[in-house]
Amino acid sequence: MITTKNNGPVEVLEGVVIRFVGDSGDGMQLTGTQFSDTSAMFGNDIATFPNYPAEIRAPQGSLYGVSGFQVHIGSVEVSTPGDDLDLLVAMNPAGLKTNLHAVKPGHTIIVDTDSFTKKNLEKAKYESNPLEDGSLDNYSVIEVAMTSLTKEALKDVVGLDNKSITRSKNMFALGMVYWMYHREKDYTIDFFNKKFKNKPLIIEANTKVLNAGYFFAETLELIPNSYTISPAKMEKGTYRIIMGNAATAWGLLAAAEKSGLELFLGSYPITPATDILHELVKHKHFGVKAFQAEDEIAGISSAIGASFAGDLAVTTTSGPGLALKGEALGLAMMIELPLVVVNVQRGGPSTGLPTKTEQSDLLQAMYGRNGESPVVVIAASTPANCFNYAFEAAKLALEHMTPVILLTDGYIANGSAPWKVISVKDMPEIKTNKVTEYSENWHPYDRHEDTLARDWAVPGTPGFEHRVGGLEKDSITGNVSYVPENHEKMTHLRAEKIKRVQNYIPNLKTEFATEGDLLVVGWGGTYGSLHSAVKQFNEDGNKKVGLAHFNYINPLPKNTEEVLRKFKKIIVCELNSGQFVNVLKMNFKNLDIYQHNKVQGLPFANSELIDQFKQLVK
Amino acid sequence: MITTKNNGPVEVLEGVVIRFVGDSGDGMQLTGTQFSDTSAMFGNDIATFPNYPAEIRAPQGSLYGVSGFQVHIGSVEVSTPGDDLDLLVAMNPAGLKTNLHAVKPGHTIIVDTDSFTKKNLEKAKYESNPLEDGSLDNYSVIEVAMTSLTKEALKDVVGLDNKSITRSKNMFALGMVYWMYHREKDYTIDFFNKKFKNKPLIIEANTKVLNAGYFFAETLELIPNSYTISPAKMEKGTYRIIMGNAATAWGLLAAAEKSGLELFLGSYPITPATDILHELVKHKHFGVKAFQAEDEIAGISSAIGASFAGDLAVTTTSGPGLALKGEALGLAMMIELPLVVVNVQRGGPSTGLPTKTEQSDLLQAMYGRNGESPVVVIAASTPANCFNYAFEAAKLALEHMTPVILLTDGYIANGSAPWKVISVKDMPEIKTNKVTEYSENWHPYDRHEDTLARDWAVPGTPGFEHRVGGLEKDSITGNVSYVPENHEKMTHLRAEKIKRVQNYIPNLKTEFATEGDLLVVGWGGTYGSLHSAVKQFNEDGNKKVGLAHFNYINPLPKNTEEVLRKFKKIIVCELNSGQFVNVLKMNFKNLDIYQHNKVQGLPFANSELIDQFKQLVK
Amino acid sequence: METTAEKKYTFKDFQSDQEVRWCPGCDDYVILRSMQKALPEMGVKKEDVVFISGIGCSSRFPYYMNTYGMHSIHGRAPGIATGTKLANPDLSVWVMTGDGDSMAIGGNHFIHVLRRNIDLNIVMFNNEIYGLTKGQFSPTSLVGQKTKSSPYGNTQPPFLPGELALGAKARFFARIGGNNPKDMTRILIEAHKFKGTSLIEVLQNCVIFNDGCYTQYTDKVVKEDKQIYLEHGKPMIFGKNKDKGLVLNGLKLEVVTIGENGITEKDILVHDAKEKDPTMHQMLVRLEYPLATGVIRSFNDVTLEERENALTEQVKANSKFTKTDDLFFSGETYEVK
Amino acid sequence: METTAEKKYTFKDFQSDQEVRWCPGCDDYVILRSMQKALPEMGVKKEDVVFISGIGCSSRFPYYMNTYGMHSIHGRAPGIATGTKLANPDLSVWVMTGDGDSMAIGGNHFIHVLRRNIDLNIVMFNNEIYGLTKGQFSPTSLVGQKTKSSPYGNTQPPFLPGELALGAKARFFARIGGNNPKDMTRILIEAHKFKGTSLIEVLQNCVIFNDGCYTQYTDKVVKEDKQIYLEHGKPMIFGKNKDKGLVLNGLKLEVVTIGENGITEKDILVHDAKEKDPTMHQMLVRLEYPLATGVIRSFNDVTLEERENALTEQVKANSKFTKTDDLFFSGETYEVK
Ligand SMILES: Cc1ncc(C[n+]2csc(CCOP(=O)(O)OP(=O)(O)O)c2C)c(N)n1
Ligand SMILES: Cc1ncc(C[n+]2csc(CCOP(=O)(O)OP(=O)(O)O)c2C)c(N)n1
Ligand code: SF4
Ligand code: SF4
Ligand SMILES: [Mg+2]
Ligand SMILES: [Mg+2]
Repeated sequence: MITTKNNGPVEVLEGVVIRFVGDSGDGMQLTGTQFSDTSAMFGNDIATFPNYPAEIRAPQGSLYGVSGFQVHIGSVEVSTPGDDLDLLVAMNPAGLKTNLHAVKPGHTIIVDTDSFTKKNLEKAKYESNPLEDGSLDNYSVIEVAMTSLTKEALKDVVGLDNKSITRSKNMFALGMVYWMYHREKDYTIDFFNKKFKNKPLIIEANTKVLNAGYFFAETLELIPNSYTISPAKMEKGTYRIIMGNAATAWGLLAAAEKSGLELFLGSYPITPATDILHELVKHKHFGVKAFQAEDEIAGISSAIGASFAGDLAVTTTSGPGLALKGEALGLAMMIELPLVVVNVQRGGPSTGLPTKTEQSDLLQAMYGRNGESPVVVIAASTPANCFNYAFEAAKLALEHMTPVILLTDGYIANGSAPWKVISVKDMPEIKTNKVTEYSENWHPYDRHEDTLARDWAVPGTPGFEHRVGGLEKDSITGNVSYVPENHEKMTHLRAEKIKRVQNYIPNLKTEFATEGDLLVVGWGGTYGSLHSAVKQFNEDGNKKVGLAHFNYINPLPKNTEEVLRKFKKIIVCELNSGQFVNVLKMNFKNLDIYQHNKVQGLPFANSELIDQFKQLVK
Repeated sequence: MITTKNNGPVEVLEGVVIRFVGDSGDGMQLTGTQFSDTSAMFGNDIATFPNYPAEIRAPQGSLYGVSGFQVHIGSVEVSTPGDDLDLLVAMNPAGLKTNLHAVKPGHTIIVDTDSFTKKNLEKAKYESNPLEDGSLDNYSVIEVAMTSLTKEALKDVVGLDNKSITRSKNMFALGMVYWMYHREKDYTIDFFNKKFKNKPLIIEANTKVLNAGYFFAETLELIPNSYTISPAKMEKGTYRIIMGNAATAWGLLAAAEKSGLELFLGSYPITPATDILHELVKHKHFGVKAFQAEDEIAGISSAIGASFAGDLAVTTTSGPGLALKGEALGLAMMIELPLVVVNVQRGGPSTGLPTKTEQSDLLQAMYGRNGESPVVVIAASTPANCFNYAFEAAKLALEHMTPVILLTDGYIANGSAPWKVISVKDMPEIKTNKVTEYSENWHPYDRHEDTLARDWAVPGTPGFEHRVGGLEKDSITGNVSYVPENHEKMTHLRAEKIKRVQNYIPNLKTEFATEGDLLVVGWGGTYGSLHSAVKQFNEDGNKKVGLAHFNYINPLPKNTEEVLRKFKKIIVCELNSGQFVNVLKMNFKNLDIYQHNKVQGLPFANSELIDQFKQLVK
Repeated sequence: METTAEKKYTFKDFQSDQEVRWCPGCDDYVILRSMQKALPEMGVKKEDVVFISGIGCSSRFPYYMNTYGMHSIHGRAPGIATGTKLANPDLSVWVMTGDGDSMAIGGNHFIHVLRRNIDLNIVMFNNEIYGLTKGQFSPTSLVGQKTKSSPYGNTQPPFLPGELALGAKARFFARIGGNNPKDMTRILIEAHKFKGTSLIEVLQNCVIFNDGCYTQYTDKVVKEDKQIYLEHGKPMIFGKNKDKGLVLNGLKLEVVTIGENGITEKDILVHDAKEKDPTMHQMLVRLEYPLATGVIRSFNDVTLEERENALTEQVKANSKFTKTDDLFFSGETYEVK
Repeated sequence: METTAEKKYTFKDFQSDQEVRWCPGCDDYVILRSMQKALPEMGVKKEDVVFISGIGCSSRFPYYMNTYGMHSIHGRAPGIATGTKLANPDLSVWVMTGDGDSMAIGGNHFIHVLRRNIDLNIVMFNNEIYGLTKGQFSPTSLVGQKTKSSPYGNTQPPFLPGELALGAKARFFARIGGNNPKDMTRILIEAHKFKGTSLIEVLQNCVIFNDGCYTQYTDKVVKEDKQIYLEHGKPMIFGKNKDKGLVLNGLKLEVVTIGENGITEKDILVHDAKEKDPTMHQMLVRLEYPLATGVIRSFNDVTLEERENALTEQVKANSKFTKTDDLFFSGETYEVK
């Protein structure tokens, strides 16, 4: 989204949204990453979102083969990759066709005219050439023969094959955009030098083309509808750009180090969760045991076994995989072992829309098991705080001896943003329930008064030999018990144990308003969209609207009811058909609750949210 | 429960509750069945409940090896196997020890004194002999040396081995009870003649012992605290005693015949659902294809495959198995194929209490899948109406092209009661959505306006060749579609299709009162307990209390809200920690809802319910 | 058994209207084309053909066939196909699956369908990688193989699909290179003819994530010297100039050269695919030089549906029940008047 | 590897306080007792021993052992045990499972644990029936077997556990009668010593639902004539009066009588359990007369944890990261001032 002071096109902007689109082979992801990294270095706040085709390598020029990368850079806090585009860079007709709708009227489009061949136009299902038929009249289109210009720029680099030449045209585009937004080229050139250390030719080529694009823009004095974006006022410190999935992996690494445990991951690949596995397998230097299992059930089973043996045990998956883990998760809950289950939500149901985002696994996380089997459920809300909530999931699992489900989604998992790097020593302590010194009449199901957690007596520790299992067990000895009253007692204990987690999690905070006519409620990955929408809504001088965004879902923060009752109306916004709203209805009577739901595999758009708010506060 | 006009012990009773208990080897199940069948023949209404030990063959005389069978016979409608006992027949000390608590003070206990040996008393963990230490003073204990008397009775039956002799002592007990309650012996003697056709010795022995017991009681003029129970006023017709699981199996057989389809069952054994498989494998004569799969996932997968090919497809399981089927169930929902999933609930979570009853899989049935994946959920409420709801599940699945989950539980699945046999021709029609004649521009996802069901075009039918799958699909062609709006449209269509089932199910009816101070709400297998409790509560001259018992859970009956709003207070009684109550809260605002929950693996007791009601209506 | 088609089809009849979306150069195209060519030869009606797949690049297959098909969920195709075949034995049911789909998450259904010997055909696209999820090691990836999920090299020793299948009692097993449409087409037809579960392992090259994993065997140049194409009743001879053969030495298969030290064609083993005892078939499956391709095992055995149908007929013959009413009103009923 | 115990245990040390609840006469008692006798011989510390089971009569086993144990869920014990062993390689981890638990619902984990060769011991109680659920046919039940779920006879051909295991690359496989505690104890100890996944199939009689299914082999009277007890390096001789032996005829094993037509002990095959090539082991597993018992295969191979540890050491040696901070602050960071 664009937070212009007003909507005039030639104002100084606090932010711009740029999208690079082209063929899977055109290197759009690289181009986008370079632009966002450079901007971050420059001090802008950024948010990015990649958009791959579902197919591995779709045919060149096809509509479904378009790959895109969106960057939102701002001089003020940026909380989403943005909705409407200030600049679209389209390397081919298919890219233009599939992305034009997102460009703000009157704003800029850069196209590689060389790619607008008859063949490519057909592949993009264009009857006529949009560059000629006037269909782009209300945009400012910059037509550049990038391919030829790239060839030209490289004509006297000897020994360079044609493939490498055409493949570097994305750098021409990047060069242009760098000039238009007053970015430095250095960072990217350094990058070439590192990345292609042993390929001097490629370094030379890319550098040449980048410069060519840059100077080309300069000579043409290409001016976008927006000038430079000054650095954002961001907290002092060391930053890095991080993707949500990597942040999740790193949060788990930090938790393992903090708790003095070894990290065990049992996982089976599934989009969009696989990158967490990809990240953790790299870190054998930290003694991480990342085990790729034969299926999801073996993934969680191995994690349960590792937890039984005293590791910080994790299993990662996405919706369909969580469904398969339900029974085993019930076992972990029953034997009260610490376990972190990360579910990166995707478009459902069934195989659904694997590469798209959604929030439709919340009730599955709550109830997707047989019997009364409560577990802790929390959700991360930004790419960067995936780090914090992964850490928190581990902390809660270990300190309360319970499985914890961490919900993220494809949107924040694949999105990236600046992360203020934190040292592990500055993270909160984690006190496990491990026992080492056996003392008489210890029992496996003795509980700590405060948390109701039981001891963690792991194999290898003398004296504590004991058996656990999925059958109901005596509330103290842990032996199998069919006694009716004991079963009821255990059922209540297991519920109460989760309830008590309330005493260890922060209270719910509202933003923008603590009372008033309307409270916007969200949870998980929609934070960015909701935050910027509510912010804008309030700035536009409407009635005050508050935002309460939940990261803790089961149990809910202690003060939840209190917070909710301070507002006349509540609107719960979710990327599903309404799941968290049901959790609230189960828990709190007589609230005046409305809901806004979107199930398109896409994040919320600013405009749609604001329309909703308007309807509720006239 | 006993519905005495008043509580005096020597009144003529409308019903009695008798429990036979002994070693797994003592034939208590047979004894109980004989008594209940005989009583049914005599015209009593009955309800029975067996209680096996969890172990296959527990050591003789051990406490956990006790096997019991409870019979409730009445001259008025009987809706549960009853709570407190009028008569306990205990074949050994362990049986007495584990069942005494259930006997109504002042009522009768028959024991086999021969079994009260030192060894058996120890095994039953008795410090002293209860027959001597006065601990049975406020019961009328009838001490009979059954074993000796049995031996005596058989002394001149030549060629009979000792094992057979002692094993027939249960018939001595049965004989006594027959006399006490004025039952005919004939039915049981016929039974011997059929059952042991080729073992004349056994027939002779059992008959002799049965008579011996009968005459023994006669000569001693053993009088229980209750006289004969006159026939119940039951609807005219042909009856048989049926167990819930068998009724479920038969309901499916009826549905297959009625719909003209072949019945396919894909299942993996699990307590307490396995008897449905056991029943259906018998019926190859009806062309039933009962496939025992390698696991639950293969069970439901094979059923999906059979449904795709045009069979009436069913999968049966219990809690942990349902958890495993979640992902595949989502596929069936996504490709919109008819499928019946029977879940016989048991004590959870995890392996829990496999042989005990519970209602804790309701929310799993609703939400135990990834993404937004609504299916129809219904529940049977008595052993006999398992037949009707199994039939209904098949009808709804076939007519609405959707998976339907039928919830029963261990209590009604193993319980038995008289079933008024109905001829298939008197069952409602079932119209499938099968298509045979291909016509131009047919599409796999065209829908019927009324139900929104799609056509069922099965392989082998020319012209309709098409592909289905778990990825989101175009709302008409069924081709894979990543279009955002289409995904939202399909999500809504799938939800609306289930909602529309409301138009094809009966309205919710209340019993005892249609408005007033308190409405008792229940669902599924607790009907018997709730019905008799509310009945008695009203009879006891309290404020009028209504009962609304749900068999349809998703969607809820159309008039649900209307019915609920007619009462000032609502109490939802469930054998879980409160699940259906949450479904109501999600759906209806501002109801004054209370709840009564029991999680002991046991059904409700009359008394506990009535206490609850009392508290709410003073 | 499916009734044969009067109408003669061409491969076009089996092409669906869906754009094929595999990577350019992927062997999956070869399998698709071979199947579309084989089907008309089988003389089965289009409407009687069903393709059921799980999830994976390979599992996109059904979308491209103009027959009945289901793109189901990961690993479950064998279970689903079992239900489809039991429900309607007249159908020609094909399971299209990948090495991960069939032997990772689907491993249990895979071994059980083979054990039961129901009349299905399974085509396994073995590219020794998880393609759709962009390149993690699979149960057939080699030790040391570097993939996205094994950056330092895979530590899990692989299955040999044929070895696992025979251990699970497979009656029919064939292996063929993904770049060999001619023989592939023949084998698909043989698999169709075979009554019982037939498994075809295609050595399928994934140009993106595991390119060249089979070149040592399948490369046009070395192919004839590195592979032996087995045919029932034919001697086990291979090599560009058909001069190499296999002989048995104790319990080991040895390569000999015909003509050299007195070896004549008569000394060469003759392939018996129909033998019940799988010992030789297992040895062939494990052979590394030459790599055995073609139909390695094809043992005729009773199928599950034959057993089931026989029982059903027998029970029907001896039962007094024809309608459910017969059952409902039988035995221990009583009248309330 | 687990450190050895100073303290000498007796079988009593391994008995838990729980009443054993199997049916009187069940072979499970024999296995329990054999295990309790074998453990003291292994010289492993009590606290280092872990028993993990699934669900079934057999899976009640851990409750009766005074060690660490988990009675988990149906079929998943191999997966759980894998995690336990990877988390702490010093533990002696035992999977106690039934024919249904391991090869029906647990089939996938069963074949994969064998493939990976992690150092676990698996004891399969094969009674060819589902005991705990009161008698349905299992993946090892015979065709025609009448059970609660196959009243007209089972139509699904069985797995041969050893055949399936070897197909899944099992390095160690042993088979023993459920009524033979002496040899069972020895085999348990051998399995423990073996580095890698060891599988022991116990021919376990279920007195209630499948009584006598093995009497033809295990009955005291016929035992020695119907079984051959294999030992590495020893000739394959059996029979009451040790006069029968096995020889190879082509690819078939034949029974010969020593002394008859010129056969001497030298002609008898010598058992090589350590051979890498499984051909002979597979033939032995399939042999019906005599039934092969004892350790049939025991091939030493690298274990998964050895490969994993080696890699980890190597990576640690070459990595600049020791603490997570090193990673967090490495590479592309930038300062906001
Ligand atoms: C339940 C579930 N788990 C995981 C996945 C993710 N997934 C899809 S395909 C696949 C593996 C594909 O490998 P393979 O079967 O070899 O097929 P290929 O793509 O190589 O042809 C995985 C792990 C999924 N779709 N569903
Ligand atoms: C998920 C799940 N499915 C099914 C069951 C029911 N079940 C328990 S044990 C068992 C089979 C036991 O057979 P086996 O493994 O051979 O053990 P045995 O009792 O014969 O020793 C089954 C089907 C279960 N407990 N959990
Ligand atoms: S990723 Fe590999 S297997 Fe998948 S389509 Fe591309 S080349 Fe084929
Ligand atoms: S049922 Fe069979 S296996 Fe189970 S305990 Fe009894 S005898 Fe043993
Ligand atoms: Mg693959
Ligand atoms: Mg068994």
